[in-house]
Amino acid sequence: MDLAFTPDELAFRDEIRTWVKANLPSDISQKVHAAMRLTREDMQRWAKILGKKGWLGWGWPTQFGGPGWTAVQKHLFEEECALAGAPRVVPFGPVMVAPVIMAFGNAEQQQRFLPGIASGEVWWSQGYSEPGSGSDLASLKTRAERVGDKYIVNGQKTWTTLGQYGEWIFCLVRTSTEGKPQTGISFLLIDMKSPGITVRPIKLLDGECEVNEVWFDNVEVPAENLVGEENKGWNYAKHLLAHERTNIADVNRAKRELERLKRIAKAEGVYDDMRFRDEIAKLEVDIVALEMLVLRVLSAEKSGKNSLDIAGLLKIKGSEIQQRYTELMMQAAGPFALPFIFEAMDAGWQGNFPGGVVANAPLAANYFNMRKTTIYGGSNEVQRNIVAQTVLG
Amino acid sequence: MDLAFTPDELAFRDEIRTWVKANLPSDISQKVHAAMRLTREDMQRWAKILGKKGWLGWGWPTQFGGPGWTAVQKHLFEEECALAGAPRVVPFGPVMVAPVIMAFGNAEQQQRFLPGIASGEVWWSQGYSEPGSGSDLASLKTRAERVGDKYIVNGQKTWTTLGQYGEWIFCLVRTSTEGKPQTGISFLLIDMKSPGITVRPIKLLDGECEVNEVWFDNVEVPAENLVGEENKGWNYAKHLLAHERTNIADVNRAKRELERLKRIAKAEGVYDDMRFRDEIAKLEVDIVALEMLVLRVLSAEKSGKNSLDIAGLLKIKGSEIQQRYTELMMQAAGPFALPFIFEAMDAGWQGNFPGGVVANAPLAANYFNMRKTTIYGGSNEVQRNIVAQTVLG
Amino acid sequence: MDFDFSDDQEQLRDAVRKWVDKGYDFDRRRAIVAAGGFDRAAYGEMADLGLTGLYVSEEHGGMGMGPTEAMVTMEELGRGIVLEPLTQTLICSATLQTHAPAALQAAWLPRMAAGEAIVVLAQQERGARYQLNRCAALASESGGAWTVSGTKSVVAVGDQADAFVVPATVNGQIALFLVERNASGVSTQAYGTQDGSRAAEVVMKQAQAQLITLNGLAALEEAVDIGIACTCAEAVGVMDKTLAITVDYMNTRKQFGVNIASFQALRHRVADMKMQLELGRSMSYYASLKLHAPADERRRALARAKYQLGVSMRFIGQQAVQLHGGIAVTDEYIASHYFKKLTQLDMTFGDTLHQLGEVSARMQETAGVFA
Amino acid sequence: MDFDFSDDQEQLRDAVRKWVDKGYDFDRRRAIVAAGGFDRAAYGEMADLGLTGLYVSEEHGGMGMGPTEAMVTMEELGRGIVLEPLTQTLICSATLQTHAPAALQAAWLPRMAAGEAIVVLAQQERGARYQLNRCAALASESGGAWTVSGTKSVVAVGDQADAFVVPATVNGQIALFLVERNASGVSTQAYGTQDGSRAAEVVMKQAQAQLITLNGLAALEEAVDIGIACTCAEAVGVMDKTLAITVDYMNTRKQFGVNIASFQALRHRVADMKMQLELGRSMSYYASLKLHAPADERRRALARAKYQLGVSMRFIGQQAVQLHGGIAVTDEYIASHYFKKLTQLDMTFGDTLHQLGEVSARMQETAGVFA
Repeated sequence: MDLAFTPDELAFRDEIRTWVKANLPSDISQKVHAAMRLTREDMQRWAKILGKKGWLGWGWPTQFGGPGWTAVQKHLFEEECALAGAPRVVPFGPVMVAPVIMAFGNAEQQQRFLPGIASGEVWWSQGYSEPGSGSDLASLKTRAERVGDKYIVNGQKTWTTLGQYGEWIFCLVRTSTEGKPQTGISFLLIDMKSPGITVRPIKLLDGECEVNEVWFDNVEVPAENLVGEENKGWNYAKHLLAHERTNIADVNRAKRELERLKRIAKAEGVYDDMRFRDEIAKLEVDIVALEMLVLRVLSAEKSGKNSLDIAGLLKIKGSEIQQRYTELMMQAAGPFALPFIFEAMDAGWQGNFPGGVVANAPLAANYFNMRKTTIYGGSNEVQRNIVAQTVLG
Repeated sequence: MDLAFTPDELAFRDEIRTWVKANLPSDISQKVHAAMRLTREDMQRWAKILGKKGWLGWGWPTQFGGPGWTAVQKHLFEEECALAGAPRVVPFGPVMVAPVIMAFGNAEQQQRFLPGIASGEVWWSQGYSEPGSGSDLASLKTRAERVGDKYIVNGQKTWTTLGQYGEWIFCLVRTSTEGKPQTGISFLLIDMKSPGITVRPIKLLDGECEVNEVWFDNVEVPAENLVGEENKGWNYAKHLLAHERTNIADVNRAKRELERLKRIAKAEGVYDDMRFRDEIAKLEVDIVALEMLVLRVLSAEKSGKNSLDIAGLLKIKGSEIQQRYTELMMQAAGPFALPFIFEAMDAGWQGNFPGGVVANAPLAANYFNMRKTTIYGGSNEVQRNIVAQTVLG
Repeated sequence: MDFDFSDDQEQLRDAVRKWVDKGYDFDRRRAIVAAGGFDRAAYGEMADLGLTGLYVSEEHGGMGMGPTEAMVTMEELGRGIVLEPLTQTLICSATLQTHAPAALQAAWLPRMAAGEAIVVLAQQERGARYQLNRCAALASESGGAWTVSGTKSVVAVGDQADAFVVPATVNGQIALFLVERNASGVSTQAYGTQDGSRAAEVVMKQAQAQLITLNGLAALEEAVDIGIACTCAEAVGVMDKTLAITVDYMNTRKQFGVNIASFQALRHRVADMKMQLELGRSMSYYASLKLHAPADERRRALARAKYQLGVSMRFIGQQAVQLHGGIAVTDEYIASHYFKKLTQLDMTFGDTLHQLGEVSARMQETAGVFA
Repeated sequence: MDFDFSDDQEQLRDAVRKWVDKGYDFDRRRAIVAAGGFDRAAYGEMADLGLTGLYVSEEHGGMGMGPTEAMVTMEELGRGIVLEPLTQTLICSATLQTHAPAALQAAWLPRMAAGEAIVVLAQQERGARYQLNRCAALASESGGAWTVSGTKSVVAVGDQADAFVVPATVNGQIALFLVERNASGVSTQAYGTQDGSRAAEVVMKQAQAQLITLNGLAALEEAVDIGIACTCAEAVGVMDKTLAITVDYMNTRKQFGVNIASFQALRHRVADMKMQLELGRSMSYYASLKLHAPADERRRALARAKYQLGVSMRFIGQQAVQLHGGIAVTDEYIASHYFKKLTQLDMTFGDTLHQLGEVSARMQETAGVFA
């Protein structure tokens, strides 16, 4: 038992830290540290910098051009990026579809799609959720009918994160209505420029358009874009979920944001108010406990012993922590978090921010935005079902 | 809308207050205020004092010798008794079985049983729960078989509060196994001196024997002791539950105990510790809110308008408050609540109490004891089912 | 002890509810938000109902009603998450009527009652957070005429109001003044707030002012307590509707082949929401019924009430979103607007932690509704 | 970064678990509680396993092990809610070994390791609550010999121990002493505690004492941090078993014709218990692994850990009782004893609110496991 990282791991971390410091554009990290609005260009600029270094697919094995890092190394990389104020990598390409293509795609698909993902050139979106299929994803209805060497896709996806920027989208589609709902689902890669696709951004309660509805109206998709076998898509999607283990907790971002919370509390004069400070202290313990939980999972992965089946716990606690720090930031500013000025979240806005400092501008919006975290990615209610199943049978 | 009681109500309260002050034995009230152990004699002494005044059946209508008070008057009576440190009246006779006998018993039963209840002479117990029938009371199995002019009772009851003192017991027994479980249940009055009855006290986690198991082995019960009709007992029991409306919240006791909590916190030096004091403050708001809820129910009963179907809320909140004040009392003493000396809870114990003041002796025991409140009388989970049903259908 | 509403009060409730349902639907509200968060015409309709004169004596053209009627009204406005700040009107009309010289009353109250003049409280300062006894704005007198200098933040409809009730310090003591928006030296900067309503920064540079009272801190505390009672009642309306919307959704939305209302874990959450609603409603009654109590007792009661409502609003708002799922975080769907309203109301007139501090500081040996 | 246990550690765990399962079953424990809450024979069996010498160097006849082995051991003892206070032995052996003069070490450590001598920490005073820097006991020196006067409360097995590690004040500074129970001027009053174990008041009147260290506060904080780490580990064992008992019961107990484990609201409660268990286990690791960190860092970490364990213990203990229903409030059934143990552990070495204060006071700009 040892809490410290090994000398090799520490050396690796230093290498990452040095590189990130040298390569992360400061205009971007400043926005991240201040929770200001990021543009598509911001996100893609950082993705391409990582891609050029070969680190955009930081979880990839070497055979596909990835760095072949261990679980601990991946964690350290994510931590260094988060603490330095790098934007979160949009995960749909490198983290979500790529592992499926690697595991279940054919060689042609791998050669065709992986390079564009690894370089950050191609923006991928995810087409899972539908209006009627939230927690009950298997009930999805978007149809893909095989006609000759094509699929004809009809239906609607929703909650497609940043889908307005998407160039390709990977979708779960129904190719059969026989048997259990899970058995008739296939995994399809679709060019978003195909005729018949309509994308409509959804404005959310924080005023941003982070997600979209995507309609498919007789969209023709070449059959070669089917990953793996027809009707086996549900298994591939589950495989993909297994790749979201520790990152789902987002503990590195939480550590960064806790520091920001403390700065805000100081600026607003409540850091030394015992009542408010106690709330920060509780959150601090939560974050340390979550980090220990993450490290335990990493250790188990490293040794292959004492494997821990607690992804559900990471999701629940991680999301609750995200909600809590945004809530406390807002409460720290109190009445001076009430002004809600869309433009003030653009870095460099020169307006005269009312009632406080411009740093307060994102506080309420961030709080509102984070309500999603206990809903998406398998709602926390679904996660509790899963955890209970592991404990109670 | 008016928060104040009417002049008549206030005059009534003063009358009660004066009488209680003059008639409640101080040795008893001192025990209650200090949460020391009450003997059977203590409880019965106070019951008989009330009985002599005609107030032991304080909820009874005049036709059965009760005072015929309004809902508000009953509440004020209960409040004055609680604040003065009167023991809680053991409810099984005057509050639980008597209303059933009044509503569904025949004239002979009323004449035979009510006087002994009203005077406090006869100690009644309740025989509802069984080892296999807790929240699912309708699954009870204790059989009563009609043979000639008798019932032969076989089975087991449990959690019979203070059953070791009981002289009579009212039981729900199964007289039929046909139809839904609820339809085959009858309401039977049983002399606890009958041959074949065995009572075994159950020691609880606080070291006290507050409840009992009661076995029935071919116990003969005259058929005239059946209340109402055979197989209709479930309805009568439900009627009885409807008589437990506001009292279930126990808000008057909570007010008294909040004062005691403040005294303990002062004695232990934590009343001015902001962290601990805040916990008291939160509890204080809880108690005021609960009292307002109770008053709203009373007002609705008084006017017959805006009726409120919130007995479940009163049970949930009331029980949580009881648990909370006992927990805070224990935490106030902290390490000095660890000693656990059975005899020290007898008033007047002359031992040298370790680590603190004798007033600390009941703190842990009270905390342990109060864990029952969210379990009994319809567990809080069952109450939430009921509340949800009223809201969601 | 009687919590029934009189027939007059029920009629008032019906009238306000009818206006909200028919006259202030979600589409109109959305349009008002888009147009800046305040609509003088809607305010005028509230005046037509008599609401702006609710607290104004009949002598001054008002209805001469009391806290119960204000509570009934605010609940109904809450149910429709109405943007126009009647709370401010109630605060300022009560304050002027209780504390201002007769001439000032005569000049303003009739116009306020008629909805012609809007007067709002401008008390918040950057350095004071929720503390009423901190006031950097200064007032000075010269030849019987007062001027006020200072900056007040997040003032409701600050660029639309006709005048402000402003605390400012005189010789180390807080006094209350009336400052007209058009007075020279007054400038405003307006913006939208979280819940879609409108506020402004108000900067006063030697602005002409009229003295309301030199005993300003007591009057200000009273004013804010009136505001708290209104906010509690409004919160009850918002929560009541939020729960109703959630219940409707749960009885419609299907997952795994059944209505989500059938899942026990969610049902228990709804039971807990109902608990918070009824505790909140109880404490809203308590708040309004204690408004006329002696200052100490009133302060203690109002802090308790706002604390409870803060707890209730947070739980109901957050859980309503969670029980809905994704739909509730869209701007399109009404639930998100109720959630945002609850969030903002918690931070109005002192949030939960602030009120906990007030309750804690004001604890006595006894406790209970009548203590 | 590695949280696997070595083979030796796993063997230690197996050995302790086997003893607890076979040698310390519920019947034996019940008999020990009835006989006063401490059994020297059982303590001897722990010594035979080497546990009493776990922290004692091999030179002094011990096993020379560290915090991880102590953690493993305490978890297993917690699983069996063992009454005999190994935590005290670990605290005092570590304290003597780190801070006492060589002669004192040589006199006591071999006997402690062998289980022949029991030494416990006697630090708690009526006026100090959980504060370690308040100490009314006084020590004085005369001709090279020390005496201590004062009263220490709730001292584990205080009437059975052979000696006490006692903080006492010298010239306004806290120093640590060893006081033998048989020394003249020492008297004890024993009693049972909530969880069925044994404690005593220890009164010292000019009792002969041997100086351990004049730098007593730092040593005492270190000692209590060792105690906190042991308590955290013990709590993990108690919680782990509590959850297991609850799960077994839920999969057996039928209501409404089905196992209560099938009710979603209860299932989610179990998921929350699992969460608290794993957070607690994580922080117990953290506590033990930070025991050798510099004092500031150690204090911060141990306070965080005990805070988390306090939250976890309260939730798991209370919910275990609730999920069982009535059976769990009976003395007969084992769950009530686990619940009481958790209650007592929370109030040992500083309860949740106390630890929150410590965490709050020690916050820095950064946070995280390594900060």
